[in-house]
Amino acid sequence: MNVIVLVFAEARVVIGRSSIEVALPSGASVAQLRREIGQQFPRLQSLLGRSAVAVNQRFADDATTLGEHDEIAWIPPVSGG
Amino acid sequence: MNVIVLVFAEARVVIGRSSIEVALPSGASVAQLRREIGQQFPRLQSLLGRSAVAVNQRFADDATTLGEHDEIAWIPPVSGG
Amino acid sequence: MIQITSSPIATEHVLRAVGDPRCGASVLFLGTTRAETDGQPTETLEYECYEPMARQILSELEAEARRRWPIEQCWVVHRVGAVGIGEASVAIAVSSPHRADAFAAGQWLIDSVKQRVPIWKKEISPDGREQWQHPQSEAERRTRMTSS
Amino acid sequence: MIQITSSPIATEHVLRAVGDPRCGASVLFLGTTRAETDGQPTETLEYECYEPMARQILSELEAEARRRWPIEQCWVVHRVGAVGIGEASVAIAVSSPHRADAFAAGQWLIDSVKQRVPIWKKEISPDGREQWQHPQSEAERRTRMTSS
Repeated sequence: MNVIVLVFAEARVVIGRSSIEVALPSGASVAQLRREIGQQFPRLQSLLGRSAVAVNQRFADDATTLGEHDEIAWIPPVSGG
Repeated sequence: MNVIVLVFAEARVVIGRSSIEVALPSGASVAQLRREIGQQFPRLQSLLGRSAVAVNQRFADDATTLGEHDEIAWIPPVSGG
Repeated sequence: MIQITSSPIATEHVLRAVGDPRCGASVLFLGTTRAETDGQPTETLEYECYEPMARQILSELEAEARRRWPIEQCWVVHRVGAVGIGEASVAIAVSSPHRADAFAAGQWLIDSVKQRVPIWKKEISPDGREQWQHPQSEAERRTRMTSS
Repeated sequence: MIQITSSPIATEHVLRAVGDPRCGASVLFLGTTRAETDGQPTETLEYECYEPMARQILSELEAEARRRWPIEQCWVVHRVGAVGIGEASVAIAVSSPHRADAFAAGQWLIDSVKQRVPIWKKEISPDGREQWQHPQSEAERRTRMTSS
Protein backbone atom coordinates (compact mmCIF):
# COMPACT_ATOMS: atom_id res chain seq x y z
CA MET A 1 0.00 0.00 0.00
CA ASN A 2 1.01 3.63 -0.41
CA VAL A 3 0.54 6.07 2.47
CA ILE A 4 0.75 9.84 2.43
CA VAL A 5 2.84 11.40 5.19
CA LEU A 6 2.52 15.11 5.99
CA VAL A 7 5.86 16.74 6.78
CA PHE A 8 6.57 19.99 8.61
CA ALA A 9 9.18 22.58 9.49
CA GLU A 10 12.80 21.56 8.85
CA ALA A 11 11.76 18.19 7.38
CA ARG A 12 9.42 19.95 4.95
CA VAL A 13 12.12 22.42 3.91
CA VAL A 14 14.84 19.80 3.41
CA ILE A 15 12.50 17.50 1.46
CA GLY A 16 11.04 20.43 -0.47
CA ARG A 17 7.45 19.18 -0.23
CA SER A 18 4.74 19.28 2.44
CA SER A 19 3.87 15.61 2.01
CA ILE A 20 5.57 12.43 0.81
CA GLU A 21 4.25 9.13 -0.47
CA VAL A 22 5.71 6.00 1.08
CA ALA A 23 5.26 2.42 -0.19
CA LEU A 24 4.72 -0.05 2.67
CA PRO A 25 3.51 -3.64 3.01
CA SER A 26 -0.17 -3.59 3.89
CA GLY A 27 -0.74 -3.53 7.67
CA ALA A 28 2.71 -2.04 8.25
CA SER A 29 3.49 -0.38 11.58
CA VAL A 30 4.75 3.07 12.50
CA ALA A 31 8.17 1.46 13.14
CA GLN A 32 8.28 0.20 9.53
CA LEU A 33 7.25 3.63 8.27
CA ARG A 34 10.10 5.22 10.24
CA ARG A 35 12.64 2.79 8.73
CA GLU A 36 11.37 3.43 5.23
CA ILE A 37 11.46 7.21 5.62
CA GLY A 38 14.94 7.01 7.13
CA GLN A 39 16.19 5.12 4.08
CA GLN A 40 14.60 7.59 1.68
CA PHE A 41 15.96 10.67 3.50
CA PRO A 42 19.25 9.73 5.19
CA ARG A 43 20.06 13.41 5.85
CA LEU A 44 17.01 13.60 8.09
CA GLN A 45 17.69 10.49 10.19
CA SER A 46 18.78 12.41 13.27
CA LEU A 47 15.70 14.66 13.14
CA LEU A 48 13.49 11.63 12.47
CA GLY A 49 14.87 9.87 15.55
CA ARG A 50 13.76 12.81 17.69
CA SER A 51 10.38 13.13 15.98
CA ALA A 52 6.95 11.77 16.79
CA VAL A 53 4.48 10.24 14.34
CA ALA A 54 0.80 11.14 14.46
CA VAL A 55 -1.96 8.99 13.00
CA ASN A 56 -5.32 10.65 12.48
CA GLN A 57 -4.14 13.66 14.50
CA ARG A 58 -3.07 11.65 17.55
CA PHE A 59 0.44 10.78 18.65
CA ALA A 60 1.06 7.11 17.80
CA ASP A 61 3.61 4.63 19.14
CA ASP A 62 5.83 2.40 17.00
CA ALA A 63 3.45 -0.56 17.23
CA THR A 64 0.47 1.28 15.72
CA THR A 65 -0.54 -0.26 12.41
CA LEU A 66 -1.28 1.92 9.42
CA GLY A 67 -3.98 1.88 6.77
CA GLU A 68 -4.01 3.53 3.37
CA HIS A 69 -6.64 6.07 4.40
CA ASP A 70 -5.05 7.15 7.67
CA GLU A 71 -3.90 10.76 8.01
CA ILE A 72 -0.25 10.31 8.89
CA ALA A 73 2.11 13.10 9.98
CA TRP A 74 5.78 13.31 10.80
CA ILE A 75 6.02 15.61 13.83
CA PRO A 76 9.52 17.03 14.45
CA PRO A 77 10.17 18.23 18.01
CA VAL A 78 7.71 21.06 18.60
CA SER A 79 8.67 24.63 19.45
CA GLY A 80 5.45 26.61 19.67
CA GLY A 81 4.56 29.10 22.37
CA MET B 1 2.27 65.95 74.33
CA ASN B 2 -0.66 65.58 71.93
CA VAL B 3 -0.31 63.35 68.90
CA ILE B 4 -2.58 63.09 65.87
CA VAL B 5 -3.55 59.56 64.83
CA LEU B 6 -5.01 58.88 61.39
CA VAL B 7 -7.83 56.32 61.43
CA PHE B 8 -9.23 54.24 58.56
CA ALA B 9 -12.03 51.96 57.45
CA GLU B 10 -14.22 50.55 60.23
CA ALA B 11 -12.33 52.49 62.91
CA ARG B 12 -12.89 55.72 60.99
CA VAL B 13 -16.59 55.00 60.55
CA VAL B 14 -17.22 54.03 64.19
CA ILE B 15 -15.28 57.04 65.49
CA GLY B 16 -16.85 59.33 62.90
CA ARG B 17 -13.61 61.16 62.11
CA SER B 18 -10.56 60.43 59.98
CA SER B 19 -8.12 61.44 62.72
CA ILE B 20 -8.08 61.66 66.52
CA GLU B 21 -5.95 63.61 68.95
CA VAL B 22 -4.46 61.64 71.84
CA ALA B 23 -2.75 63.11 74.93
CA LEU B 24 0.37 61.15 75.94
CA PRO B 25 3.35 61.70 78.24
CA SER B 26 6.26 62.99 76.18
CA GLY B 27 8.42 60.16 74.80
CA ALA B 28 5.51 57.69 75.07
CA SER B 29 5.67 54.41 73.14
CA VAL B 30 3.31 52.79 70.66
CA ALA B 31 2.22 50.45 73.47
CA GLN B 32 1.11 53.44 75.56
CA LEU B 33 -0.71 54.90 72.58
CA ARG B 34 -2.59 51.63 72.10
CA ARG B 35 -3.69 51.58 75.77
CA GLU B 36 -4.88 55.18 75.58
CA ILE B 37 -6.86 54.62 72.37
CA GLY B 38 -8.37 51.44 73.81
CA GLN B 39 -9.64 53.38 76.83
CA GLN B 40 -11.09 56.16 74.66
CA PHE B 41 -12.87 53.74 72.29
CA PRO B 42 -13.76 50.56 74.19
CA ARG B 43 -16.04 49.38 71.33
CA LEU B 44 -12.99 49.19 69.08
CA GLN B 45 -10.70 47.23 71.44
CA SER B 46 -11.02 43.98 69.50
CA LEU B 47 -10.26 45.68 66.18
CA LEU B 48 -7.39 47.61 67.80
CA GLY B 49 -5.88 44.36 69.08
CA ARG B 50 -5.74 43.05 65.52
CA SER B 51 -4.46 46.33 64.08
CA ALA B 52 -0.98 47.62 63.33
CA VAL B 53 0.35 51.08 64.06
CA ALA B 54 2.42 52.97 61.50
CA VAL B 55 4.79 55.81 62.35
CA ASN B 56 5.89 58.02 59.48
CA GLN B 57 4.39 55.55 57.00
CA ARG B 58 6.26 52.51 58.35
CA PHE B 59 4.86 49.69 60.46
CA ALA B 60 6.08 50.25 64.03
CA ASP B 61 6.40 47.83 66.95
CA ASP B 62 5.13 48.49 70.48
CA ALA B 63 8.52 49.75 71.71
CA THR B 64 8.77 52.56 69.16
CA THR B 65 8.72 55.96 70.88
CA LEU B 66 6.56 58.74 69.52
CA GLY B 67 7.15 62.44 68.98
CA GLU B 68 4.61 65.21 68.57
CA HIS B 69 5.48 65.69 64.88
CA ASP B 70 5.36 62.04 63.85
CA GLU B 71 2.72 60.96 61.32
CA ILE B 72 0.94 58.23 63.21
CA ALA B 73 -1.70 55.90 61.75
CA TRP B 74 -3.93 53.16 63.14
CA ILE B 75 -3.93 50.41 60.50
CA PRO B 76 -6.79 47.90 60.85
CA PRO B 77 -6.19 44.50 59.17
CA VAL B 78 -5.80 45.27 55.48
CA SER B 79 -8.03 43.86 52.74
CA GLY B 80 -6.83 45.36 49.47
CA GLY B 81 -6.33 43.48 46.24
CA MET C 1 5.57 51.63 38.21
CA ILE C 2 3.04 52.18 40.99
CA GLN C 3 -0.39 53.74 40.49
CA ILE C 4 -3.29 54.36 42.83
CA THR C 5 -6.30 55.63 40.94
CA SER C 6 -10.01 56.22 41.32
CA SER C 7 -10.55 55.72 37.56
CA PRO C 8 -11.17 52.36 35.88
CA ILE C 9 -7.84 50.57 35.33
CA ALA C 10 -6.70 50.79 31.69
CA THR C 11 -5.59 47.17 31.45
CA GLU C 12 -4.55 47.34 27.79
CA HIS C 13 -2.31 50.28 28.61
CA VAL C 14 -0.72 48.39 31.51
CA LEU C 15 -0.13 45.39 29.28
CA ARG C 16 1.46 47.49 26.55
CA ALA C 17 3.60 49.27 29.11
CA VAL C 18 5.26 46.05 30.30
CA GLY C 19 6.06 44.91 26.75
CA ASP C 20 9.84 44.88 26.35
CA PRO C 21 11.97 43.60 23.46
CA ARG C 22 14.26 41.84 25.98
CA CYS C 23 11.34 39.86 27.35
CA GLY C 24 9.70 36.72 26.05
CA ALA C 25 7.00 36.60 28.70
CA SER C 26 4.43 38.94 30.20
CA VAL C 27 2.01 37.98 32.95
CA LEU C 28 -0.97 40.15 33.87
CA PHE C 29 -3.10 39.52 36.93
CA LEU C 30 -6.48 41.22 37.37
CA GLY C 31 -8.37 41.10 40.63
CA THR C 32 -12.02 41.74 39.88
CA THR C 33 -15.17 42.20 41.94
CA ARG C 34 -17.15 38.99 42.22
CA ALA C 35 -20.95 38.98 42.18
CA GLU C 36 -20.91 36.77 45.29
CA THR C 37 -18.60 36.10 48.22
CA ASP C 38 -19.29 32.95 50.26
CA GLY C 39 -22.81 32.83 48.82
CA GLN C 40 -23.61 36.46 49.74
CA PRO C 41 -24.41 38.76 46.82
CA THR C 42 -22.24 41.84 46.40
CA GLU C 43 -23.51 44.98 44.69
CA THR C 44 -20.31 46.95 44.71
CA LEU C 45 -17.01 47.23 46.53
CA GLU C 46 -15.49 50.36 47.93
CA TYR C 47 -11.78 50.69 48.60
CA GLU C 48 -10.22 53.10 51.09
CA CYS C 49 -6.51 53.80 51.06
CA TYR C 50 -3.88 55.41 53.27
CA GLU C 51 -2.31 56.70 50.13
CA PRO C 52 1.19 57.95 50.99
CA MET C 53 1.96 54.80 52.98
CA ALA C 54 0.35 52.57 50.34
CA ARG C 55 2.61 54.14 47.69
CA GLN C 56 5.61 53.64 49.94
CA ILE C 57 4.85 49.95 50.55
CA LEU C 58 3.95 49.28 46.92
CA SER C 59 7.29 50.79 45.85
CA GLU C 60 9.08 48.56 48.34
CA LEU C 61 7.24 45.53 46.99
CA GLU C 62 8.23 46.42 43.43
CA ALA C 63 11.86 46.84 44.50
CA GLU C 64 11.81 43.51 46.35
CA ALA C 65 10.27 41.73 43.33
CA ARG C 66 13.01 43.18 41.12
CA ARG C 67 15.66 41.92 43.54
CA ARG C 68 14.18 38.41 43.68
CA TRP C 69 13.37 37.84 40.00
CA PRO C 70 14.97 39.10 36.77
CA ILE C 71 11.96 41.10 35.68
CA GLU C 72 12.32 43.99 33.27
CA GLN C 73 9.01 45.81 33.65
CA CYS C 74 6.67 45.84 36.61
CA TRP C 75 3.36 47.64 37.07
CA VAL C 76 1.09 47.57 40.10
CA VAL C 77 -2.13 49.54 39.81
CA HIS C 78 -4.72 49.63 42.61
CA ARG C 79 -8.07 51.26 42.26
CA VAL C 80 -9.76 53.14 45.13
CA GLY C 81 -13.34 54.27 45.62
CA ALA C 82 -16.33 52.37 44.25
CA VAL C 83 -15.64 49.38 41.98
CA GLY C 84 -18.57 47.65 40.27
CA ILE C 85 -19.08 43.92 39.64
CA GLY C 86 -16.62 42.57 37.09
CA GLU C 87 -14.37 45.63 37.22
CA ALA C 88 -10.72 45.35 38.20
CA SER C 89 -9.68 46.57 41.63
CA VAL C 90 -6.05 45.64 41.07
CA ALA C 91 -3.81 44.98 38.07
CA ILE C 92 -0.32 43.55 38.30
CA ALA C 93 1.82 43.10 35.21
CA VAL C 94 5.40 41.92 34.91
CA SER C 95 7.59 41.02 31.98
CA SER C 96 10.68 38.87 32.09
CA PRO C 97 12.98 37.07 29.66
CA HIS C 98 11.70 33.76 31.07
CA ARG C 99 8.14 32.93 31.85
CA ALA C 100 8.61 31.10 35.16
CA ASP C 101 10.01 34.32 36.66
CA ALA C 102 7.09 36.38 35.35
CA PHE C 103 4.56 33.97 36.90
CA ALA C 104 6.43 33.77 40.23
CA ALA C 105 6.89 37.53 40.54
CA GLY C 106 3.27 38.25 39.59
CA GLN C 107 1.91 35.79 42.12
CA TRP C 108 4.22 37.01 44.89
CA LEU C 109 3.23 40.62 44.19
CA ILE C 110 -0.51 40.05 44.47
CA ASP C 111 -0.07 37.91 47.60
CA SER C 112 2.04 40.69 49.15
CA VAL C 113 -0.35 43.47 48.13
CA LYS C 114 -3.13 41.64 49.95
CA GLN C 115 -1.03 41.19 53.08
CA ARG C 116 0.93 44.39 53.47
CA VAL C 117 -0.57 47.43 51.73
CA PRO C 118 -2.84 49.75 53.80
CA ILE C 119 -5.93 49.47 51.64
CA TRP C 120 -9.33 48.36 52.91
CA LYS C 121 -12.34 46.92 51.17
CA LYS C 122 -15.99 47.49 52.08
CA GLU C 123 -18.59 45.15 50.61
CA ILE C 124 -21.96 46.69 49.89
CA SER C 125 -24.80 44.21 49.35
CA PRO C 126 -27.84 44.85 47.13
CA ASP C 127 -29.95 45.67 50.23
CA GLY C 128 -27.49 48.41 51.19
CA ARG C 129 -25.71 46.63 54.05
CA GLU C 130 -22.07 47.66 54.31
CA GLN C 131 -19.34 45.49 55.74
CA TRP C 132 -15.72 46.49 56.14
CA GLN C 133 -13.37 43.61 55.50
CA HIS C 134 -10.87 43.24 58.34
CA PRO C 135 -9.55 39.67 58.35
CA GLN C 136 -9.82 38.23 61.85
CA SER C 137 -6.66 36.22 62.33
CA GLU C 138 -3.61 34.77 60.71
CA ALA C 139 -5.64 31.66 59.87
CA GLU C 140 -8.35 33.78 58.27
CA ARG C 141 -5.71 35.84 56.54
CA ARG C 142 -4.25 32.65 55.06
CA THR C 143 -7.73 31.78 53.83
CA ARG C 144 -8.01 35.20 52.24
CA MET C 145 -4.67 34.68 50.54
CA THR C 146 -6.17 31.81 48.61
CA SER C 147 -9.33 33.73 47.77
CA SER C 148 -9.73 35.89 44.66
CA MET D 1 -11.89 28.76 23.55
CA ILE D 2 -9.13 27.84 21.12
CA GLN D 3 -7.91 30.09 18.30
CA ILE D 4 -5.14 29.73 15.75
CA THR D 5 -4.71 32.91 13.78
CA SER D 6 -2.35 34.64 11.38
CA SER D 7 -3.52 38.08 12.58
CA PRO D 8 -2.06 39.95 15.55
CA ILE D 9 -3.58 38.67 18.77
CA ALA D 10 -6.23 41.04 20.17
CA THR D 11 -5.08 40.80 23.77
CA GLU D 12 -7.64 43.24 25.13
CA HIS D 13 -10.41 41.19 23.55
CA VAL D 14 -9.05 37.99 25.09
CA LEU D 15 -8.86 39.65 28.48
CA ARG D 16 -12.43 40.94 28.26
CA ALA D 17 -13.62 37.54 27.11
CA VAL D 18 -12.41 35.77 30.25
CA GLY D 19 -14.02 38.32 32.58
CA ASP D 20 -16.75 36.56 34.54
CA PRO D 21 -18.88 37.85 37.44
CA ARG D 22 -18.26 34.58 39.30
CA CYS D 23 -14.49 35.11 39.14
CA GLY D 24 -12.29 37.26 41.33
CA ALA D 25 -9.11 36.56 39.39
CA SER D 26 -7.95 36.64 35.78
CA VAL D 27 -4.45 35.72 34.65
CA LEU D 28 -3.19 36.52 31.16
CA PHE D 29 0.09 35.18 29.82
CA LEU D 30 1.64 36.62 26.66
CA GLY D 31 4.57 34.97 24.94
CA THR D 32 6.34 37.61 22.85
CA THR D 33 9.22 37.62 20.39
CA ARG D 34 12.48 38.63 22.02
CA ALA D 35 15.04 40.80 20.23
CA GLU D 36 17.75 38.29 21.23
CA THR D 37 17.98 34.60 22.06
CA ASP D 38 21.15 33.44 23.80
CA GLY D 39 22.91 36.59 22.60
CA GLN D 40 21.90 36.09 18.94
CA PRO D 41 19.75 38.88 17.46
CA THR D 42 16.36 37.86 16.06
CA GLU D 43 14.67 39.87 13.31
CA THR D 44 11.41 37.97 13.19
CA LEU D 45 9.89 34.61 14.06
CA GLU D 46 7.81 32.46 11.80
CA TYR D 47 5.43 29.83 13.11
CA GLU D 48 4.25 26.79 11.16
CA CYS D 49 1.33 24.73 12.39
CA TYR D 50 -0.27 21.35 11.70
CA GLU D 51 -3.58 23.02 12.24
CA PRO D 52 -6.23 20.30 12.65
CA MET D 53 -4.04 18.38 15.09
CA ALA D 54 -2.99 21.56 16.90
CA ARG D 55 -6.67 22.44 17.40
CA GLN D 56 -7.34 18.93 18.65
CA ILE D 57 -4.50 19.00 21.20
CA LEU D 58 -5.28 22.55 22.33
CA SER D 59 -8.89 21.52 22.97
CA GLU D 60 -7.67 18.56 25.00
CA LEU D 61 -5.39 20.84 27.03
CA GLU D 62 -8.29 23.21 27.73
CA ALA D 63 -10.45 20.28 28.84
CA GLU D 64 -7.69 18.93 31.06
CA ALA D 65 -7.11 22.36 32.65
CA ARG D 66 -10.84 22.62 33.38
CA ARG D 67 -10.75 19.19 35.03
CA ARG D 68 -7.75 20.04 37.19
CA TRP D 69 -8.67 23.58 38.30
CA PRO D 70 -12.02 25.31 38.94
CA ILE D 71 -11.59 27.80 36.11
CA GLU D 72 -14.61 29.46 34.54
CA GLN D 73 -13.20 30.90 31.34
CA CYS D 74 -10.19 29.74 29.37
CA TRP D 75 -8.73 31.13 26.14
CA VAL D 76 -5.69 29.87 24.27
CA VAL D 77 -4.73 31.82 21.15
CA HIS D 78 -1.67 30.92 19.07
CA ARG D 79 -0.48 33.00 16.17
CA VAL D 80 1.02 31.47 13.02
CA GLY D 81 3.07 33.00 10.21
CA ALA D 82 5.48 35.90 10.74
CA VAL D 83 5.57 37.52 14.18
CA GLY D 84 7.70 40.66 14.67
CA ILE D 85 9.80 41.61 17.72
CA GLY D 86 7.66 42.44 20.73
CA GLU D 87 4.50 40.94 19.23
CA ALA D 88 2.65 38.11 20.95
CA SER D 89 2.90 34.63 19.48
CA VAL D 90 0.69 33.11 22.15
CA ALA D 91 -1.91 34.39 24.61
CA ILE D 92 -3.38 32.32 27.42
CA ALA D 93 -6.07 33.73 29.69
CA VAL D 94 -7.98 32.04 32.48
CA SER D 95 -10.38 33.29 35.10
CA SER D 96 -11.22 31.60 38.34
CA PRO D 97 -12.96 32.42 41.61
CA HIS D 98 -9.58 32.13 43.37
CA ARG D 99 -6.31 33.47 42.12
CA ALA D 100 -4.04 30.54 42.96
CA ASP D 101 -6.05 28.38 40.54
CA ALA D 102 -5.84 30.99 37.78
CA PHE D 103 -2.06 31.22 38.13
CA ALA D 104 -1.60 27.43 38.27
CA ALA D 105 -3.83 26.74 35.28
CA GLY D 106 -2.24 29.50 33.20
CA GLN D 107 1.26 28.26 33.90
CA TRP D 108 0.36 24.63 33.22
CA LEU D 109 -1.32 25.60 29.94
CA ILE D 110 1.68 27.47 28.53
CA ASP D 111 4.08 24.71 29.66
CA SER D 112 1.86 22.14 27.95
CA VAL D 113 1.44 24.18 24.76
CA LYS D 114 5.22 24.30 24.44
CA GLN D 115 5.56 20.56 24.94
CA ARG D 116 2.64 19.03 23.12
CA VAL D 117 1.15 21.16 20.36
CA PRO D 118 2.38 20.60 16.76
CA ILE D 119 3.61 24.13 16.10
CA TRP D 120 7.16 24.99 15.04
CA LYS D 121 9.14 28.20 15.25
CA LYS D 122 11.73 29.43 12.79
CA GLU D 123 14.08 32.20 13.89
CA ILE D 124 15.18 34.62 11.19
CA SER D 125 18.23 36.74 12.04
CA PRO D 126 18.84 40.26 10.65
CA ASP D 127 21.33 38.83 8.11
CA GLY D 128 18.62 36.53 6.75
CA ARG D 129 19.77 33.24 8.29
CA GLU D 130 16.84 30.95 9.10
CA GLN D 131 16.89 28.34 11.85
CA TRP D 132 14.07 25.96 12.63
CA GLN D 133 13.76 25.32 16.36
CA HIS D 134 13.65 21.58 17.05
CA PRO D 135 14.74 21.01 20.65
CA GLN D 136 17.45 18.35 20.75
CA SER D 137 16.68 16.30 23.82
CA GLU D 138 14.67 16.04 26.98
CA ALA D 139 17.35 18.03 28.79
CA GLU D 140 17.18 20.75 26.16
CA ARG D 141 13.41 20.61 26.23
CA ARG D 142 13.48 21.18 29.97
CA THR D 143 15.70 24.19 29.36
CA ARG D 144 13.21 25.49 26.82
CA MET D 145 10.40 25.04 29.33
CA THR D 146 12.07 27.59 31.56
CA SER D 147 12.74 29.96 28.68
CA SER D 148 10.25 32.59 27.55
